[in-house]
Amino acid sequence: MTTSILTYILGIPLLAAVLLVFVPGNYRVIIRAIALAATLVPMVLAIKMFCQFVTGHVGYQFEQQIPWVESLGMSYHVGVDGLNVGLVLMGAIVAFAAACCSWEIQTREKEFYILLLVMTGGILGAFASLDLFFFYAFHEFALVPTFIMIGVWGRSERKNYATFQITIYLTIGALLALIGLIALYIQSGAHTFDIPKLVEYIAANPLAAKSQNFIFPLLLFGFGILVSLWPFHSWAALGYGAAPAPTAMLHAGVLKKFGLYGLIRVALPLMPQAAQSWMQILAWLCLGNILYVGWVAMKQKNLNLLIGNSSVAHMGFIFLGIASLNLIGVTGAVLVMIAHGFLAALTFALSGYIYQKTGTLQISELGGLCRPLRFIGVTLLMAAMAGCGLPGFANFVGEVTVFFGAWQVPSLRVVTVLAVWGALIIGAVYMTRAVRNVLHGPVPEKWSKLADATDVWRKLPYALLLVSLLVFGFVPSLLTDKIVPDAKKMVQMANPVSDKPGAVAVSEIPNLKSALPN
Amino acid sequence: MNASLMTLEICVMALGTVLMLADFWLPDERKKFAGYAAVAALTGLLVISFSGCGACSLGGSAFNGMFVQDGLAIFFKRFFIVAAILVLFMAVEFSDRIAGGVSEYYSLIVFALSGMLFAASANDFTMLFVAIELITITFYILTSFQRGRLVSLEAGVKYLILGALSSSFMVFGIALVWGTTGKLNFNELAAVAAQFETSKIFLFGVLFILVGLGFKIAAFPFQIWAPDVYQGAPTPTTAFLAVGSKAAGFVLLLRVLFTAVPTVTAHWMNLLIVISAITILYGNLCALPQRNLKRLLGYSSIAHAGYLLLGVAALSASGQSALLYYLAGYLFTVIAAFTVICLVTRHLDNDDVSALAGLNQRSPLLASTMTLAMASLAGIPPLAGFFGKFLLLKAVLEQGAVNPGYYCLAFTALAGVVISFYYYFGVIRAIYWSKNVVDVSPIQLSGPIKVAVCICIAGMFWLGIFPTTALDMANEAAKVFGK
Amino acid sequence: MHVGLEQYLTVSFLLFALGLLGVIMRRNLLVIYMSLELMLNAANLALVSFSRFNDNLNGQILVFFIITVAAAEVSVGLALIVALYRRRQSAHVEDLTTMKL
Amino acid sequence: MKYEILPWIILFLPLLATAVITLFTLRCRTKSSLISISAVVTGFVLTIVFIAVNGWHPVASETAVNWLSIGDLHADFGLKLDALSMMMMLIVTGVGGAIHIYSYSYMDEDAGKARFFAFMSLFTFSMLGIVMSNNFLMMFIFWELVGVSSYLLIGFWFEKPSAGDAAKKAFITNRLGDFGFLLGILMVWGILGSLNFSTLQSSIVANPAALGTMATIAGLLVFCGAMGKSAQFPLHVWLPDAMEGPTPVSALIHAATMVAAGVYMLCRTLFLFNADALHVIAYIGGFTALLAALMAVQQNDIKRIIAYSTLSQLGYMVMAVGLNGPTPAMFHLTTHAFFKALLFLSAGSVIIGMHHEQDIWQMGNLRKKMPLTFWTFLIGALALSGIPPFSGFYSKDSILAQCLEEKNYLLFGVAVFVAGLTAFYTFRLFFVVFFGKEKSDYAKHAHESPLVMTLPLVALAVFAAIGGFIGIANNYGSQFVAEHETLSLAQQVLEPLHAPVAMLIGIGVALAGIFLAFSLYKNAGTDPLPAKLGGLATAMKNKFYLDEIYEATVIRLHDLIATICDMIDRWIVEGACIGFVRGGTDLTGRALRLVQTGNLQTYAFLFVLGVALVLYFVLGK
Repeated sequence: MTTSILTYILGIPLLAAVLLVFVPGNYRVIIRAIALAATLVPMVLAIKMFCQFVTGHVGYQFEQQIPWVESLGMSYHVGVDGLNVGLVLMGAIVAFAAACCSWEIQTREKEFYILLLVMTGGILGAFASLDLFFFYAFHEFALVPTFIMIGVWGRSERKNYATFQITIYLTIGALLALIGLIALYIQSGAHTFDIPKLVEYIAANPLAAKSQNFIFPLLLFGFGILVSLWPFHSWAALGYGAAPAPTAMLHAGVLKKFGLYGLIRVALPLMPQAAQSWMQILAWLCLGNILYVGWVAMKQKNLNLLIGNSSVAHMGFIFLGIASLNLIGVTGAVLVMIAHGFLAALTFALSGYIYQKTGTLQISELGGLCRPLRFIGVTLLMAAMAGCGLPGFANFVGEVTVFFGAWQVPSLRVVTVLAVWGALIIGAVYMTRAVRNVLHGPVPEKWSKLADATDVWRKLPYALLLVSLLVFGFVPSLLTDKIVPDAKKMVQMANPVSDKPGAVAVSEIPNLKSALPN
Repeated sequence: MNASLMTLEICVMALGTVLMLADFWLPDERKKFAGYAAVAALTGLLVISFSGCGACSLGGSAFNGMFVQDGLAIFFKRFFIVAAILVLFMAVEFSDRIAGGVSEYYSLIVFALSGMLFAASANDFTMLFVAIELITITFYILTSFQRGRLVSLEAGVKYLILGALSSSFMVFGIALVWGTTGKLNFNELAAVAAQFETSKIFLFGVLFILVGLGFKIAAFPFQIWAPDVYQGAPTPTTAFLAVGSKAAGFVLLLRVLFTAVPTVTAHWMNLLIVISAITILYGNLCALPQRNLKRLLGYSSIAHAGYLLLGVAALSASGQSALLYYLAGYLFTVIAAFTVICLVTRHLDNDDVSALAGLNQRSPLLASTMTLAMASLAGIPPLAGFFGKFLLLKAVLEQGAVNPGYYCLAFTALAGVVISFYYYFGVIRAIYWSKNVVDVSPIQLSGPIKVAVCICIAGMFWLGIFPTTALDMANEAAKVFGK
Repeated sequence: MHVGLEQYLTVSFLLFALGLLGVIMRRNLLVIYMSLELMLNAANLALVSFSRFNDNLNGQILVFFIITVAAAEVSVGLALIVALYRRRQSAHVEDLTTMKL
Repeated sequence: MKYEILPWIILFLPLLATAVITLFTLRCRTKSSLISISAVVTGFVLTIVFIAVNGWHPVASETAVNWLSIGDLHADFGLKLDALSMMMMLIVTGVGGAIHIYSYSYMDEDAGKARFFAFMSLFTFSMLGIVMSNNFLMMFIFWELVGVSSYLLIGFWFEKPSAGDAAKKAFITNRLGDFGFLLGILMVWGILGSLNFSTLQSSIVANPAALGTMATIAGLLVFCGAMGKSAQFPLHVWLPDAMEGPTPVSALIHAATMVAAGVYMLCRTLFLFNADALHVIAYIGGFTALLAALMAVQQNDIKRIIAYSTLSQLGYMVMAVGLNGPTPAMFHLTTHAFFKALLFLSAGSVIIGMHHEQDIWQMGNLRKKMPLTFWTFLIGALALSGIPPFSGFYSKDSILAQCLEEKNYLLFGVAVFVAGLTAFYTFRLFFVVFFGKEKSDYAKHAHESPLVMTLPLVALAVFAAIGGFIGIANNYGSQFVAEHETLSLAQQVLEPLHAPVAMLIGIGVALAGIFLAFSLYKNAGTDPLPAKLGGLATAMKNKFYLDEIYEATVIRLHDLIATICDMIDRWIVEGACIGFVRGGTDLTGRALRLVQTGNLQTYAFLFVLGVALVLYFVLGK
């Protein structure tokens, strides 16, 4: 089999990282150039792949499989279908943007860029892998640089505590998931870590309810912790508050989605019965994210903490989409994953810029920044608007789709109503509050001379992310058409014919609906 | 009987003697070369053991069954030789800190190695006892070799007393086992063991033997000596202790449990589960507040004994092979760590974590080595530690169906790993971002030690990224218990 | 009375226990070390008596091994303790607590 | 439908303008403003062309491209072009165009002129989107966009704290409405399975009980959206504050178009509402009209007075809809767009003349200084007060007639009373500003505004005057009433005679109001009313303390909850749980290592203890 484009996408950053090891630390320009190139190329390739992706075709594309440890049924197996093609694209774009934003790093650049590239490679690998072992290992591989980056280049005075907490939390989450995955491998009896094979095998002979009920919670909470599912969220805001912008961009934007992707890719289709029984709980937990964390966000005095909390709150919508367990909801969840990836990256990049210039993110000290920082201000304003689900940005499409999906499940109506409240009101409140206090109002004397991002290189990352948000916001079908077929397959597996929440809602629609022209 | 099976052992013995004699006519400034010579010789033996030529790589038994040459034995012999080679590299670097008798130090290492080689093939309680004592007694000397330093002596004495205590327990155990069954040979014992399962004296004896072995691998509740001895002993000794002696303990443990008294072992599932769980927790928890590097690694070695016991507790072929695989990774990781410590603390009298401050400026190679070692111990892909832990967990979870206790064990191991992240990252932090960097003088590395370090790094990555070969070897070795 | 295996074993158990007590209770390294030897010899006694009563000589062979090894151990051990004494001017275990926690 | 492309062009021209301005011409102010103006004017022309070609009722009235289609969720990006939407397009582009032109010189000395026009175009785009969209989701999208563009425009002078706060308030209040709106949409979709207006209409016509028990709730939820945008009680609080924005903004958004969106939406989705829902709507409308009128009586800020009158007029329209009178409602909406925009722009020109002084008690006797403004304002005022033959008279009269027709005498009474109040406060303003003596130096040196500003005034004045009988009602009638006969010009002029009672009473109270205002404020130097009314006056002045009430209840409550959550997060989740686990682990570690006393004897003892332990574990049982 020829080398898949995916292999290049995830290989180039890793190779570049190895290469950087041998570049002397004082060749700053070269190091930076290599890092940029090593993220730019994968981005271009990812876009190319996204365009070449055959829309509407069920199953994996750009596949490549190299046997690794036959005795355990492990193999290096990459490929994309509708569910992860968008994620890979998003990851590649965010990675490049993060590399661009890394100019804020002044000390130990070499180490930083190495870690950045490692993280990038790991992330892309995790999303591209179709082998459970690699799927997990790549994620773990990308996780560790995060800790180190926060620890070394982190900001606030609480950075050590933040590093400690994020490390412990994420490790626990990852290991829980690992145990779940191993148990899955063992109890499925398929003797393979290959996801497609596993799916086939289990579709043929499903897991026993007992083992499902043992494994599913492990995966749910393991992955949930990685995605800061309430009440395991407190690491997120803290960590992002302390993290250097590029790290926060990559983690909050992309790496965090791994858990959700894992739930959709592995947990739901392989353990349908357990999923059915757990989804109600998940739905209520996601309210914890949407409402509770939203309220917490309102109270934040520090811009980064606010953004961090809001990103945690947004995870709630994805969980809601997953919990609805129907085509619309899951598609919406994937949409939000992608949209929020861009958004989180954008907001953290901007706050990073502001921090770089002002040296503080205390909201009380900022104000009126729209005047001195025209470009940044406007971008931040738009980001905030996207954050409270404004149409035109990809987030809106995702969230609205999630709501429609969740509404289809009668038992989730209440949750949906509250979630809509969280999306429309709470989000609006803290976002507008932030805008009001950071961008609007009179400019303090000390900030009146701040330098705006003027040259192209400085503007590029922000523009890139903003444009991506807008493109997918205006033409969501670019994504949905790709997602829907595979999401449909996944949902069918997750809804064994016996009981089907989606079906209830459908049957409830009067049959004249079918006669209507859609 | 064919003594040709013992080629390796005999060669090693000879080497040891030669080294000892070499002390007479080697001028002091040439002593280094003795060490390198030993390395070269052992490398040769290693190559032979792999090449398959010579009797040392074919199966069979000698001394009417006391000494077996099977997959397990060969696996461990290679393992021990590699360990000895790497330790010798370190010892050469360390030699300037030894008052006198450098080449004795080398030779003692080599003698200890021979003891380990015998242990690898021991298939009889007599052989087991002799091999263990050969190892232990040499280690008494190796531990207290820096006669100038009180800590070294203290460590020596502590090791001596507790070691002797444990061996007396073992001997008594052997006596009881032999007295009840009349068998010393493992295979013969296995044949009759079933009918003695109920005899308390027999079980007494077996347990006493396990006490002795548990002491070697520093498993709870016999772990108490490890931190002090690790801290006090000269660094190369500590490294060899952590790898060689522990591995020797494990190979004998495996032999006793799975060859000599398999039927009894089957009943001790819970005992093993509990022991490995507590060992893991004890090691990791005590390591948390630890500031002294070697002591830290001492505690972490206890924790790792616990992880390795997962493989034993699993009572399954996959568990045993996972154990072997994990040991292999552990070899490179730990020796890498100790090599770095040995080089960093050359001019310091204390080996506190703070000694690593600013290492990344002093010597990037060492800094990255230490980082990788810690990462591998913590179990981070793509390093050896990760795949090893993965296999162990897998082995344990496989048994979950048999006994839910295994799930608890898995979660305990998980907790242990999480805790360990904390202190391993503490070490990494000390390297990269400690506040007060006192000494930034670059560390000069001799060529050979660079080689050694690179071998360790290569080993960590090799086992992490291309596990197939090693895994097959481990599976091959574990087949011994299949029959 | 007839002296049988039980009696021998009891004695060896007693020896072993005595040695153990000595190790735990006595403060002087040398005495501790002697108690250890006592324990070893308890084992020897057990072995010898076993081989005598099961008339099987393997045990006595093992005893020889043990005695030899013990000798080696003693030589090393005493050397060590003497070295320590030289340096510390004491052979009391309380003085050996520089490394702790 | 011929020239199907035209509507698309009309819709997207303003967006294009926004894009071009923000991306390229943000630096040069004139160019940007011209781009934006030309965009909207072209839109106006094209709309006329399109109507001329297709007439008011094109055969196939919809054109759509698929936007989003996931399983049962199917949302088009579609346009619906019938009399209703095309009329609104005319208003948006026409009145909007006038305002654009006016702003050209109004914003002349403002540094952010380019930005201003970018926002204006964005707003025009969103507004056009609302009126043209053919399904709920599209409408909701543009609904939100309108909200945000008004947010931007209100907060245009973002350095003023008050402006920032006002913008925030407007946005969030609107969001409250949208919350209900979205839920309504979800509910309707959940039951009927479609978002397209025509489809929904047909399915409800086919089976009136399709919505079942949910009908009322769904209707009211959708109405929430209208409450937010059209500032109906209790969501009206944002509108007066919105006056922080530049005057043209107030004219465009908070008089002519955006606030009308709610009413428009109600008429567009009228088929959803059952009797009960309509009742609630009617009463809310009536109440808003009354409340706002009362508040308006005691305001002193020229723009705020007009803002409150806008509120009460919106109340009128909503009430009309509630009384099954979409035609009168839309009719009033249209005329109101003319004369209210006129009033605002005149006020704007006054404000410019007064160098941004907005307190009417600083003005006076301006009719000498600014004759043109004076006349246009007068026309606007007469129209607003409903004096024949001005446009306001006809539309308001049709609403009164509707009340009688529905036999809802309570609301009729309210409507009449409000009509009187309207006339009163309008002319209070009028007399205080244009008559009497100058009350400040600004007033002395006031000057007439340039032609570019006055021209739109004249244009709007013309329509405000004749708007009542140029066939506007016809179009709406043809839209809503199945068998509707088109009236000739004469018939239209005499239309009110069909409901003489309503007409006479309406004119009567209006005249009474004017007379009262004349007698009170002819030469008043200060406001005599507080003395007469006492407490009531202060209550009116302070908007019946509604803002304060909200401040004390809603906002406080939310803050309280937020604080509690924050506390829980900080102390319980992070402090207690995590702290406990962490501290516990650490403590255990420290405790455990105490075992390592370093004393050989202890070690030996523990060793033996361990042996005993193991022995017990295995053999003990």
